[in-house]
Formats: sequence, structure tokens, C-alpha cells
Amino acid sequence: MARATYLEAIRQAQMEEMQRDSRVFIMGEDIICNVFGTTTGFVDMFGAERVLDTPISENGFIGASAGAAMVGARPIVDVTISSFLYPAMDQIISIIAKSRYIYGGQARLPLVIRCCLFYGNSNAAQHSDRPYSMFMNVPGLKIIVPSDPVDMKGMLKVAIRDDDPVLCFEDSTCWSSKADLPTDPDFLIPLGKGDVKREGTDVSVIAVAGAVPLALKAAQKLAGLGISAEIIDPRSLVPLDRDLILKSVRKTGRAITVDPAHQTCSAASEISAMIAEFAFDALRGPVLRVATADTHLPFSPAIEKSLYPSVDRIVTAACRLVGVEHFDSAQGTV
Amino acid sequence: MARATYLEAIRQAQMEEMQRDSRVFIMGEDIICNVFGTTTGFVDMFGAERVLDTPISENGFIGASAGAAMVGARPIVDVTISSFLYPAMDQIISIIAKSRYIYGGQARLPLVIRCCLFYGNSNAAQHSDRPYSMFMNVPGLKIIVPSDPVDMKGMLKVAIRDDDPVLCFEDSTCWSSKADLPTDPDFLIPLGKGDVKREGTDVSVIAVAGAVPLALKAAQKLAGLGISAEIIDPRSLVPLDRDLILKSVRKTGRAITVDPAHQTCSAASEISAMIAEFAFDALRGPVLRVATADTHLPFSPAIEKSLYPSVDRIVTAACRLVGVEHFDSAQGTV
Amino acid sequence: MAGTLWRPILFTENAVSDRPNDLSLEKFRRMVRIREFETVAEAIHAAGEVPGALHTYTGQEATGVGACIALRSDDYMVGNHRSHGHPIAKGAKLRPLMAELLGKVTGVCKGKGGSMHLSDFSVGSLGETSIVGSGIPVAAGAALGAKLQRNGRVSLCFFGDGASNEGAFHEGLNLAAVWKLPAIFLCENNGYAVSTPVSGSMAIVNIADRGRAYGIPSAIVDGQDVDAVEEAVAAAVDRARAGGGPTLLESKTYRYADHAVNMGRLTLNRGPEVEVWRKRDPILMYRARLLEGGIAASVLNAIVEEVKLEVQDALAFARESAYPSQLEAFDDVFVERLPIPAWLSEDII
Amino acid sequence: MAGTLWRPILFTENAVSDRPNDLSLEKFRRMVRIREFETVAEAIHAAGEVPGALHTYTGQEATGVGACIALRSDDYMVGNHRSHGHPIAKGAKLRPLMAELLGKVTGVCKGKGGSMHLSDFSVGSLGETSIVGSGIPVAAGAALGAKLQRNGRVSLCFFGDGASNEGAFHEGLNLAAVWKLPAIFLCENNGYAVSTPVSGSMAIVNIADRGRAYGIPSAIVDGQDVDAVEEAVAAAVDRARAGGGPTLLESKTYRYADHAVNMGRLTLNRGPEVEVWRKRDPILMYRARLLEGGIAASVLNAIVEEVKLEVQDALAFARESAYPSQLEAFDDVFVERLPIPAWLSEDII
Ligand SMILES: Cc1ncc(C[n+]2csc(CCOP(=O)(O)OP(=O)(O)O)c2C)c(N)n1
Ligand SMILES: Cc1ncc(C[n+]2csc(CCOP(=O)(O)OP(=O)(O)O)c2C)c(N)n1
Ligand SMILES: [Mg+2]
Ligand SMILES: [Mg+2]
Repeated sequence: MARATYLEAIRQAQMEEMQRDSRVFIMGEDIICNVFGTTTGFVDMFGAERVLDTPISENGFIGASAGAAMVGARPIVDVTISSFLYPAMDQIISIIAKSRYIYGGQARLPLVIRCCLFYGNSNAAQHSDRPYSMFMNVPGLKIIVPSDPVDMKGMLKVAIRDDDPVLCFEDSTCWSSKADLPTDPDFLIPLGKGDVKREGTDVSVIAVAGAVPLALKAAQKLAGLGISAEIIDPRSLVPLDRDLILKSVRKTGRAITVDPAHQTCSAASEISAMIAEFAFDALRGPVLRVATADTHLPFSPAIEKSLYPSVDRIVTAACRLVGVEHFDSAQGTV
Repeated sequence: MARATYLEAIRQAQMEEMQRDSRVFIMGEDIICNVFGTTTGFVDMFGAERVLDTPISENGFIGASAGAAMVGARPIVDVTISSFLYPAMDQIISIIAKSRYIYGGQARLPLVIRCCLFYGNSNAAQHSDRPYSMFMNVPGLKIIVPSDPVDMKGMLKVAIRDDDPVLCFEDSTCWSSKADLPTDPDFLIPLGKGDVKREGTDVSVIAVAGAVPLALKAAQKLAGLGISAEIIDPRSLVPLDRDLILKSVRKTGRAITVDPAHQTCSAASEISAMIAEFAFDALRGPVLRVATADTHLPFSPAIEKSLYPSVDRIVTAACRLVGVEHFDSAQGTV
Repeated sequence: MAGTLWRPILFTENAVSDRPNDLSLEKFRRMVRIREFETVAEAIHAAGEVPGALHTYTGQEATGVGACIALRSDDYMVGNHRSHGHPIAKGAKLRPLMAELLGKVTGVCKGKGGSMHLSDFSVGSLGETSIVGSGIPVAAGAALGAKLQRNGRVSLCFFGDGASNEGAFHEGLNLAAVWKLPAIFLCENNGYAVSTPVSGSMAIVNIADRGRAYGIPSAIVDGQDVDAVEEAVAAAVDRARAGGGPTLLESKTYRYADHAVNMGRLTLNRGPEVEVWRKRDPILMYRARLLEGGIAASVLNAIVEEVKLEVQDALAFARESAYPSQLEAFDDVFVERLPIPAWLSEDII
Repeated sequence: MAGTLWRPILFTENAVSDRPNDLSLEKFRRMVRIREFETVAEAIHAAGEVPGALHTYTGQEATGVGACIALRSDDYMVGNHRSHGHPIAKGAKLRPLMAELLGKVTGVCKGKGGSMHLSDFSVGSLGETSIVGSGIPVAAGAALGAKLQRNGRVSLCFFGDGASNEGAFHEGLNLAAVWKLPAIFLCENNGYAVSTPVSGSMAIVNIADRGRAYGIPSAIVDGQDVDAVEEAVAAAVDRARAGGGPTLLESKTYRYADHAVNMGRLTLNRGPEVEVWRKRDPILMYRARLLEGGIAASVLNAIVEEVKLEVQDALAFARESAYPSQLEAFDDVFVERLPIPAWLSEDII
């Protein structure tokens, strides 16, 4: 165990898996220069053959990762920022998601596509995307959204070992969060298993990626108001741990879904719909969503931040659901 | 009024708007040869300058439509099949959806991107996409999904006149449906207005695109079982006529959303989540979804069809919701 | 899954050359096999036996066969929407291909791919992908995999003139050039993309000229001449295996039929052009060359008859085969089968 | 919205040439203006006044200015992430640009675009788009719009060496070639894409060679020499206006600073290379040429002083300006303002 950040967890997961299995290699734009710090020292450790800088051609090298995977290699593709997935959507959807199926199981695509969710810091609309829900609509892609260093390490290692394509979305608002990281090289967290980040009895808050830390802070505040919130982190969106979510909602009778993505057709909407379909009998009130407003993210710091989910918005939603008068807003700001 | 198909409605809408406004032009792969029959005679009518065959380069010509629109032209881009949007996602999301915003309103992007939903006919996974919900997650794109010839004509005309980018998804299962088409050149159906396709009192069925005709057939069957179903067609997904949907659900107390797309993060899920959030008090049972199974669409006709929504599935869902024993399944197949 | 050595998953056998001994007769046989397969495929499609669309390879046989005969059977190959001919050229068995056309579970893709996806991994055919241009990055990636694993294989990609206008072409070729990958990019320029002539989609005449943009050597080859194609591809393969990097080849060829059937209104009046090309039919030309070279007509005729039987056998097999079960629809999305939705599982189980 | 005539929405004025009379001093002034703007921008970014990332244009001024001076003010121009210099070169006012950097409502994009999007439509700058390569199809489209409207305008696109590896480059140039569009594609080859040298991203040395792949004439130009750039672009503009179609130009240039600040760890040790390039500084070189041509040093110094005041004025304006109101976040998604979500509207109204 050693204290380390979320970014460091990514580095360790990759390093350990590259040490373990020589078929694993990594490629991306400027990964040798190590833009966000997740490939420190990799060229020295693994050689230039397994640590490849790519030209700026996302569709090309993401597609190439598919080809390499089909013939037995195990690529990790670092796409830096999630907005750069769009130029590669064709290879991701038409090739990576579909090849195994369309060829009747002849192909195997053990590859990981990593990128960060780069929002909340005046990066403007073209660099602030959080597009995981788009990929949830496409069968054939596993999707992980770890919210803390431990989950990140354990899940990314599993993603690299997985024989199916996995998209890993790394929330930049979590980059500097720290935790004690297990050093066991076989520390693994299976995909498809959510986690109860805090137990509670009055309301279930199902939060995604960077919304999890917000939900935990909100739970603390809510405790002060006499409301016991249970915080669920699905951790992987595909497969989704429906059972864990439904179990929690059946216990508390109330649900709020929280998601840093745009609300319409978000992961939050999907989870809400799932709850409304399968846990309706247990519900004591509406299923509320706390997500990002359906507008683009502006550059100006004066007007960007308030568009995202916040501790306050979660607290307000929970108070509304539980039927408690909203706490004094003067005290309430975090 | 003259009897015409859904495809003919597309042709008429385009023709009338091109006659009306010389800034409108159309481009796409093999549109002169008129692949699906929506541009019959256009070159002769409008000349080769306004009817442009493009190289196979969707990102290029969709992006070019944005540039042309920014300087005052009004492009219609025919992308034939929705699967071919993926190579162009970057231009659609990063440029077309965001340019007006990112430049503070300096840009105007009056353009229409048309494509068909080409499913249900052994086209295999790479040609069977129904990806509208992906675009719903992106602010800045209006999205229409007309389900009959009249709506198609009236909405496509409005889309062409609209000063914002509009995606028009044309359900190939509706191609040959016929109706009396208004000939008034100013017959217009505003975007953002849903339509009650059939009134009812027991259950609201909110159906999208090719699911509307299925829902109407199901309503007929349900009537025979003593269940009165109200069929709502949102017609445009962005903007979405929330009021119409919520009003119907408040009246019936029961809701089923039906969508030919994959279920996870579908338009159906979004509408379900919206209902569970804003009409919870009126609900007398769970909000059910009837959508396509979250697997790829196989080529083999033996196993493709059963993966989509069907009249039977809608009838079964309604019976379950209303609490009626399911009708005899031997009689029940359509 | 564990292990620290490169373990190529596919094609662990046949690591040495297994090119047939009597290459000329084998080339003839494979071309005839494609032609006969397509003839039957068109007939059964017209009769309603084949669902979906059908894009035939008739007229382009020399390109597919000339190219594949220059490959080892464990080399990789990637095709496109017009790829019945490619796996056949690479040596695939006909029964699973024909069964695939009919959507049967014995099909090479268990009936899930169909006509546009007749991929046979057992002969190195890694994907006949129907999104135009999308196979090119995949082929570059297979070459990268070969390079990383040092298995001496090369990767050949077939694509059309139209595909060379896609961004995927640009990015795939550039990658292959920068990384000096053992790849051969073989453009089958049949003059059209659906209805659009090459002159309507690019302001150059020879797609081979595009190699210069990447520093990739390129050549134009007579696509009707199976020997010429073989020679050009063999040279590219040699260079690739020797670590010399990729090659771009342009084969000038022609498809006799319309772009496809059952894919919209695609009938195009190409006038007398078709007849001009038919005079340079690759099979007729090669037959003449073989006869001239002293091969008896009876030998060639016997091959044709054998192939006919082979195709009929494949058709009978395909017809007798079962359709996949509904469960199959949930298999192969991931390595582990998906859970079946409740509304379907009742029907199935 | 109705009407049957072409009605260009933008730039209805200035349809005739409005290139400044004393071009040489204007070129000097614009280069100095960019340099000074960037110097101040870096300083206030370092001081925490500018949010987000900052990519400076320092070192490349001759390319932007030489190119834009060859354009009419109603010609179209498209830039990229490194585009502070482009609108300035095209003649944009500094106040709205500086205010944009600070995220103020008086910014050229009302504070919604920021440093990577300093687009000023009033001078024909249609979009400084920060997705690499994404401006190229847009520029081709503006050229298409110009052609359809017969307004005699041309469209010029700035992009980097790295961008030329994107599929968007390939598709945009090919379209422009097939349709003979009045477009100029100007690659600013500054040797690197972030940390990757050109040799690490392509197997060719000159990006100009890529023109051949489309049948587009191309040329290489000394990007440090504002006159040379102007001349090359002017020739391309003439050809474009005469209906001769697009041109690809490659400007060999250099950026002094790191790729960007506040965009990850991008510091790169480029060794003595930077100093070599600084010896060919475009402003120093041009200053020497002007002095040699008989312009008094005092004239040039006065320009520098004027520009400094101008930039300080812009900064003061930007600092005094207000931030946008929260409502602004919902404007310009569509032409009509979006409804404000309930949870926000309470705060706002
Ligand atoms: C990305 C994409 N765009 C469009 C299509 C539709 N389409 C299928 S084949 C084809 C023409 C391909 O032409 P070419 O590459 O020359 O191959 P050919 O059919 O001539 O063999 C088109 C446009 C597609 N399948 N994928
Ligand atoms: C599609 C895409 N991929 C990656 C990036 C990240 N990125 C921003 S600038 C840049 C380098 C661009 O290099 P070049 O085109 O040479 O322009 P320069 O920065 O040298 O001016 C990269 C990789 C991006 N913005 N967009
Ligand atoms: Mg072709
Ligand atoms: Mg550069």
C-alpha cells in the first residue's frame, strides 16, 4: 500500500500489465512525452516498440489497434481527451464494437481505449465532452468510469486482461484524488460490479465518475440534516450492475441519479429509466436526475461551473425527495 | 392532395424548398443516380451546381456543408444510410453542433443532414444502425424522426427553412407507407410539436419513428381486448414535446415507450426517465420500455426480426400494465 | 491469457510457404471458382434465397487471385463489401461461404455477417467490412501486430477506387509508412463507386499517385492479367517481409454487374464500355495464355467441371443447413454470451 | 428567410479590394501586433488572468500576415487551436480578442470560445477550431459557398503539419480538387505536433508533396519571410479567383514556445534549434529589409510603440469588461435561446 493519485493508479495499472504480458503495448499521441503523466518512463522500461507515438489520426490508429488485437496483440490506446474519439467513431463502432459479432466469433478484440473527461476548467465546448452514453447505446463495448484511484487501478488492470474491447473514461476532476493503492500485482476489480461507496437508508444516490465525490460530500451534508443517503457507484456502465442499484432503491424507496454528462440520453437517464421500470413498486417519489444542463460548455469561468452537478444540487434533490424543507441556503453552499 | 409514399414526401419537400429558395442545394453520394428515389429528376430541374454527387468522404462533405452554411448557403446533405454518419461524427459534433455557440452566435448553420434507418432487412450489423439517441446527448442539433408521409413532408420543409442544423432520420420500414399529401407549398409542421396519433384513456404509448405504425396496430388489438391506448408520436426528439407526453401520461397514468433503437441510452430511456421524474405522481405502474435488444443485428433473417419491437410486445406490455391477463398468445400473433 | 511471450492467436501453423506447386492451374481454378460462385449467388439471390444485398466480384477475379496467390496462407488479408472473391482467392472452403449467404448457422460467420462479410479467419481473411474504407486501418493494424510479433507475416488490404477518398485511407497508409509496416494496399480501381466514375470523385487519374503523399512506393498493374497482379504483389510482399515497408498497388479492372442488387436503384447505363471490358475478361485471357503455353483444353475444362460440382455441393450444403437459433443472436457480442432479455427468453427456452 | 436570390449572410460590404495602400508597413505592423498580443497574453496567463490553455503563435507571424495580406477582407479564413495570430493578421480589432481571452462578454465570442477559438466573422475569420484538422472541410465548404454564390471570394485555411495526417485533410483537399473550389490550404509546418517531430508522424519531408494525391498544385514557401508568403498566397488567390481551383502551400516555420501552457506536460527540450530559428525571426528579418529599403528606424519604432499602446488598451478594455451572465450559457446553442433548467432559473431570475 502506498498513497497515490488517480493518474498514478493509471500508470501503475498499465505498467504492471505491460510487465506481466509482453503482448500488451501502448500507443497514442505524444505518450512518450507523457502529456498527462500516465506513461512516465515507459519507453525506457518497455522500449520504443511497445510505446508508440502516433500521428494525429485517431481513426487510423484506433482502427490499427483493432487489427493488431485481431492477430494476437493487446493494445492500450491513449486518446488523451474524450473529444478526440469523434474522428474515430467509425472504427470504434463499425469495427471494434461489431467485428467479433459480424464474423461469428472468429475475431477477438482485446484492446483498451483510454481517454479523459476534460471538463470544468475552461476548455470550451470542443474539449469538454463526456460522451460515454453514446457508446452505451452501441452493443459490443465495455465501458468503465472509475471514480477513485483504487477502482481505477483494479479495473484498468482487468480491462487490459479482458478479451473484449473496453473504453476507459478517466474523469479529470478526479486526477489528483489520492488513496492507498494495493501493490499486489493481481489486485483486480471485476467489470460489472458496482460499489456501495456509503451506506444509507433514506435515499439512493447513483452517481457516475466525477459525480461520486460530489455525492459523497452531499451525503455528509445530508447526514447533518438527518437524511441518510446511500451512495452507489456503478463503476462500469457496460456491463451495468443493475442488481446492486435496484437492491439499494428497493431498500430506500428513493432514487437520484447523478452524472456529469449532458442530461438528455445520459447514463443517468438510462439508470433512471431502469429504476422506473424495475423498481417502481418500491418507489416513494419521482426518480430525480442531477446532470449537466443540455447546453454546450462555455469557456468563461463565470458561467461554466454552475452548469454541472454540484453538492448543493444533490442535497436539494435529496431534501425534496425525502420531503424535508430545504436547509438554509446560506449555510448550504459548499 | 394526392396519394404518395414517405419517400415521395421527402422528394416533394426537397423539391418545393429548392424551388422556393435558390440558396438551398443538395449533395451526397450518388444522388444524381437517385439511389433511394428521393431526388428523381433533380439535376434536370436544378442543374448540376445545386445537385452535387460527392466522393465517398462523409466527414469531408458534411463538414463542407457546415462551411457553405456559414457563408449563406443552405445545404441538404443526403447521407443515404445512418451508419455512414460515424465517419463524420467529428464534423457533426465538434463543428456543426458547436460552431454557433463557440463563436458566440457569429455563425448560423442552416443545414439538414438526412439519412435512413436501414434495419430489419438482413443488412447486418454494420448497416442497421439507428443512432439518433447519440445525437440527443449533444446540444446544438435538432432531430426529427417522422413516421408517416404527411409528417415527413411538413417537417422536412420546416427543417430546410430552419436556421439551425437539423438531422432527419428516415425509417426505411416506413418508406412505402402512403398518405394523402398536402400540396400547399407552405404546408409546414413545426419542430418540437408531437402528435397524438390515436386518443386513448388507459395507457400512453410513446413511440418513435418506425415504432409508431406498430403502436397503432397494437392499439387496434388492445381495443379488442378492452384496453384504450393513446399513441403519442413525438416526431421531433430535439426539441422534444415534453408537455404533450406528460399530459397524456397524467391522463392515463400508465406509460410505455417504444423505440426501434437499442434500448440502453435510447430515446425511449430518455422519455421514460423524463416521465419518472416529472409525472411520477400520476403513475399507476412502472414505465415500460419496448425497444431493440442490446445486441447487434444479425444478418440471418431467422434471428433478426425478433430482436425489434413488435406489435405483440407492445400488446403484452400494455396488458401487463393495465393488469389484464395476457390475451391468448395463439390468437395474439400478428 | 497469462504469459509473457508473444502468442499469436491465429494461424500458428503454415508458417512456411504453402503456395501450391502448380500455380498456373491453381490460379485458373480459383478464378473459375469465384466466377461460378458469383453466378450461382446471383441466381439464388434473384430467386429470393439470399436475403440482403449482393455485390458481385465478377470481372475482377484476376486481381483477387493474382494477389492472394502471392501470399502465404498465414498472411493476413482484409476485404470490403465486394468480397466474395477475396476469401475464395485466399483459399477458403466454399461450403461455409455459401451457407453464410443463406444466413445459416454453418456459415463462415454463423449466419451473422452475410454477403458483405464473408470473412474466413482460417485462411487469414480478417474482415470483409462493408463500411467503405474501414478495412484499411485494420489491415495496417494487422501488419503492426505481425511486426510486433515478428512472425514474418504480411497484411494485404483490398479496397476500391471510391474508398481511396475516405479519410481512413489517408490515415491507414500514413501509419503504415511511418511505422514501416509489412502491408500491401491494393486498390481495385473498377472505374466506379456505385454510379460515380473515378473522374467524378477525384481530380487525378491514377490512384497509385497517392502513394507519394506518404512516401509509399506504388505501381499500376493490369487487373485483368492474373500473372501481372501476382508479380506486382509478390514484389510488394518481398519488400514487406524484408522490412522495407508498405506498397500501394492500383489494379485497373472492371465489374460487369451493377454495383449491387437490393441496395437501392443502382442500375447504370455504361453503354458499350462493358463489352469492351468483357473482351479482356480475366478468365478468357488466362485460358488463352494457358492453352498457348501447352496446357490441354481438356485439363481446363475438367477444372471448370470440378468447380461447378464444388459450388453445387456448397449450395446443397448451405440449403440443408439449419438457421441459427435465436440464442445465437446474443453470442459473440462479447466473448461471454449476453444475458437474454426476459421478453425473448420465454420464447426461446 | 424567404427569397429566391442568393443572399450571402456575411460580409455584404467590402466586396472590392481593400488591401491597405502602404502594404509593407502594414505587414510590419500586423506582425508586431501579433507578437505584442502574444507577449501580453502569455504574461497575463502566467498571472492567472486567462483561464484554460494557451497556444501562442510567436515565431510564425510572417505566415499569418503574409497570407492574410494577400486576401481581401471579405475573403474567408479558417484557423485552428493556434490562432491568436490569424484573425489579427486578417485585420481583427484587438479589444474583442483580448476580452475573449479573459472570458468576458465583450469578447469576440461573448466569452464562450476562449483562446482556442478567437474567431472574428467580421473580418471573414469563420472559425478557429481546436479539433485538429477539423477546419479543413469547413474551409472547403466556405469555398463551395463562395462558388455557388458567385461572390468572387476565396477561402484560406491555416493548419499545422500534424493536421495533415488527419483524414479531414485528405477529404477536404480532395473535395476542393474535384469541385475546383476557390480554396487555399496553407500548412504551417512548424516542425512539431506537440512533442512529435514531423519525421515521427510521416515518412515524407515536404507536406507540399501531398498535393499530388489530389491533383492540387503545391509549393513550399519560406515561412519566416512575409513577402515570400504573400507572393505565394497571392498567386494561389489569383488562380482561385480565376476558377483554377485550390492550391496547397507549405510554409516552413517554427514556434518558439512550448506547444501550449496548461494542457498537460508539454515541455520539450529542443536544444539549440530554437536559437537557430530565432536568428531568422520574421519580424527582425522584415525590419532589416525595411531599413535596407530606406524606411527610417523611427517610423518602425513608432509603429511598435503604437501597437504596444493598442494592446494595452485592449487589455484595459478586457479587464474592465463584465463577465457574461449565466443566461448567456443558454444562448447560441440554437438561434432561439434554450429554456433555462428549473434548478438554475431560480438562481438567475
Ligand atoms: C462509409 C460508407 N459510405 C458509403 C457507403 C455506401 N457504399 C457502399 S459500396 C460504395 C461504393 C464503393 O466504391 P468502391 O470503393 O470503388 O468499391 P466498388 O464497389 O467499386 O468495388 C458505397 C458508396 C458505405 N458502405 N460506407
Ligand atoms: C483531433 C485532435 N486530436 C488531438 C488533439 C490534441 N492536439 C492539440 S494541438 C495538437 C498538435 C497539432 O499539431 P500541428 O497540427 O502541427 O499544429 P501546431 O500545434 O504545431 O501549430 C494536438 C495533438 C486535438 N486538439 N484534436
Ligand atoms: Mg470502384
Ligand atoms: Mg506543428
